[in-house]
Order: sequence, then C-alpha cells, then structure tokens
Amino acid sequence: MSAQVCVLYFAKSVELTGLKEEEFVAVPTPISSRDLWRLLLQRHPRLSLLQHQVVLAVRQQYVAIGDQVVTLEDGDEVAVVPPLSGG
Amino acid sequence: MSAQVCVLYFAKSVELTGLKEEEFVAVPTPISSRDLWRLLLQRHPRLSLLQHQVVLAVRQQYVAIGDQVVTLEDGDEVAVVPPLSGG
Amino acid sequence: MEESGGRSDIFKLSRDWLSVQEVVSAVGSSSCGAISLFIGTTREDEVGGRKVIGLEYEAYELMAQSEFRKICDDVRARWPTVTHVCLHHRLGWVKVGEASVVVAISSPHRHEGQQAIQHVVEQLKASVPIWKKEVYDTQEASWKENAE
Amino acid sequence: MEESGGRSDIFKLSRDWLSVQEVVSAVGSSSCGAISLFIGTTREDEVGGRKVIGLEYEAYELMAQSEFRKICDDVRARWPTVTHVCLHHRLGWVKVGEASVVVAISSPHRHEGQQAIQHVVEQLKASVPIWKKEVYDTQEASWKENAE
Repeated sequence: MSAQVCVLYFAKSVELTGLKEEEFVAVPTPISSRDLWRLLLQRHPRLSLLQHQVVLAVRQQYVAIGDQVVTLEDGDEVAVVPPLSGG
Repeated sequence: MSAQVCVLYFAKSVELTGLKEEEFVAVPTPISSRDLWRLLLQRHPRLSLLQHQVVLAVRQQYVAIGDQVVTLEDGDEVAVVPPLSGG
Repeated sequence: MEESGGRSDIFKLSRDWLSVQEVVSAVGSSSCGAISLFIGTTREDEVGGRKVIGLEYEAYELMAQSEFRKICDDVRARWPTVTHVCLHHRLGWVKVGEASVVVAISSPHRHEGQQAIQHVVEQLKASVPIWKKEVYDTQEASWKENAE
Repeated sequence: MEESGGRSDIFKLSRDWLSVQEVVSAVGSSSCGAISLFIGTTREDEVGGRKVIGLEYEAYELMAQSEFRKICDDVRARWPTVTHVCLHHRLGWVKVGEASVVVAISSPHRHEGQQAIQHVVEQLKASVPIWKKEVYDTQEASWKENAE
C-alpha cells in the first residue's frame, strides 16, 4: 500500500529544503516514523542537519522519530517540526 | 512630658468616632501603645468594637497594641488602623 | 516615581478608572523580555442573600506610599533582576466588574517577574493601609478584612 | 473561540501589533475577581557582538490552534475554577520592545489564575508549533530553540 501525502516544512527545514511544502506521491504505508524521516532525507540530504532535534507531525499530531508505525491516507499532512521557539 | 498629636481615623473607626481626624492636646510621652489606645478608648468608647483587631501607626509606622513604648513629639501623626482590606 | 539605576517603583492612588495599558507602558523596557501583570476586579457576589453592587475604597495615602516603597525594596532584594514595578489602586466607588488594582512588573526573564508579582499582591493586601467596604443592593455595607 | 458553560478559550495568531486591552477585555467576567496576565516582549540583546534588532515568527497555524486547545483542556482539569483563557501571538516581524505574546486568564480568586498562567506559558513554549528567528544588525539571523 502507498499514499500521496503533503509534506510541510517549517523554520530551518524551509531553508534546508528551499520548500514550504511538497507532495510525496508514493509513500509506503504503514511505515515507521524513522523510515518516513529516511524518505525525507533521501530527497533532501541537508535535512540531516536537523537529525536528533526534529520530530514529525502526522495529521497535526506529534510523532517522535523512532519505531512508532503510522498509517497514511491520501491527502494526509506530514510536517517536519524543528525545535519549537514560540513565546 | 506631653505632646500634641494629630489622630487619624480610617474605615470602621471613622464610623465609630464620627471623625476623620482630631487633635489630642496633652498626650503623655513616652507612652506604651497600650496606654495610647486606652486614651483613645476613653474619648471614644465605641472604638472598643475594634479591640483585638486594631493596630496603631505612629509617624506612619505600624505599632501593635502592647508594651512597646513610643515617644511622641508635637505634631506627630497617630493613626487608628482597622484590619486592612486593600487589593 | 522612584528612579535608581534605571529601575522605577511607581505607585498611584486614583479615583478614576484604571488603564491597564498605562500600567503596562510604565514598566516597559527594551532590556526586559517579560511583563507580568495582575488585575483585581470587583466580583459579582452574594452575601447572605444581598447582592454586592460595588466597593468603596479609602487609604491612608502617605503611609500607603511608604509601605509600597518597602515592598519594592523587599522585591528587589529577593529578585534582583526585577526592573520596573508599577501599582495603580482605585479609591472611592468601584462598581462590580471594574478593576480596583493593577500591578505590573518587568524583568529580563519571566520566572522572577511571576514570583515577584505574587509577592507584591500578597504584601499589598497584608501591609498597605487601604480599606474597602462592600456595598449591597439593600443599601447596607460592611467593611472587609483581608484573609491573608 | 470555544464556549462551554460560560468558559472560553481564545487563540489568535496575528501579524498586527498586539493589544493588551483587547486580551484583557476578552477574559473579563463579573464572576471573576482576578485577571492574571503575561506579556512576552522582544528583548534588546547582544549575541556574539551582534545586536538583536527583532524576531521573525512563523507557525503551523492549524496545529497551533489544536495544541492550544489541549493546553486549555489541561488547565481546566488542573484548575477547575479558571474561567476564560485568551492567548494572542504575533507572527512575522516583531521588532525589539514589541510584544510577541499576550496571555490572560480570569478566575474567581487569584491563586489559580497565577498558577495557570505559568503553566500556559510553559506549555506554549513546549508544545505549540511556533518558531522564531533572531535577526541581527549584521543582517545575519538564527533560529532559536526554547530551553524549557
């Protein structure tokens, strides 16, 4: 199974990818958050600068990068979330 | 020795004495704060309703009613301070 | 207003409506990242079946000023980074829903300001000679006493 | 704006100057005797010899809204008497001295509001997807990271 998802970039990840958002057309699902991050790194190797600091958000819920498995549907939003600095 | 002092009343003590301030012309000095309070009670017996709740202020410094001795000078300000309720 | 080393302690007793923006502006400082604020308002309340319609405040004004200065000295001893402190307190008639006190403190970071403001409000209630009388819809009134 | 049982949670992301009075008015309630407020401002600062001239903010807006709602649910579970919560956060360019965030909480008495506001500010920094970049007088910039 695979899904087409919309990937959103914020803060430093915008500068590293040069993009605010893009479509990923054939993401395997279910997938661990670690493998999802690897897919992003394959497309944008400079994102490795955020390694160990970044988390993802899938359908606006935080997911740490690790063994956790997520199920994706077409149209889902996946976000790259660098360290927060609001307030 | 004696001094002429200005006595200020606030809050409930205004209602009990009917006064906002008055002159006391011959207050003995030095005097304990307990004796000073007795002088006030002699002139305004209804102030006894504040007994055990009131403190005095002499020259704008709080003085609990008790053994503490204060020295008064002509023109000094003595205030009757019912329980505070600012804020 | 007391100024020393760029720090100010401002205390004002006012018979007019209190402006939150004025108090905030009084403590603003480009060296501060945090402003903590407390607003005390007259609460709608019922006491023994009578409705509170407002509060009537009075103060021993000069002594209130000097007690405020003591509180600020104490705040600066406990939280040395606190920059400006400003307290405006209403006198006279304050109807339900209006502010009776506005306090603001600026500090480089937020923790010291948030602790200091609690201390200022507690000490205001404990030691500044101000009194209020609750006035009811029955025309009755009673002098209040701070619990703390 | 969420309303339930006369309680509201208001969250606004704004590219305009924040009005403290607007945030205060949003939480006003005649059943509340206390409003606690926190204002976070851009501090004049020097980092490695460069002067900070302002901050550039961005947010994941819809997710920020939903994380704020979680914080408010948590606040109401911990301090059930908290009445209204309002948080306005700037986006875009915020120059030194201007407010980037204003939070207000109303409550019948002051202790719960003062505790709750500290929790809201901590959780805002920890979990709401907002980012800022410090911009220096040298035209350089760097993304910040909340310590807490």
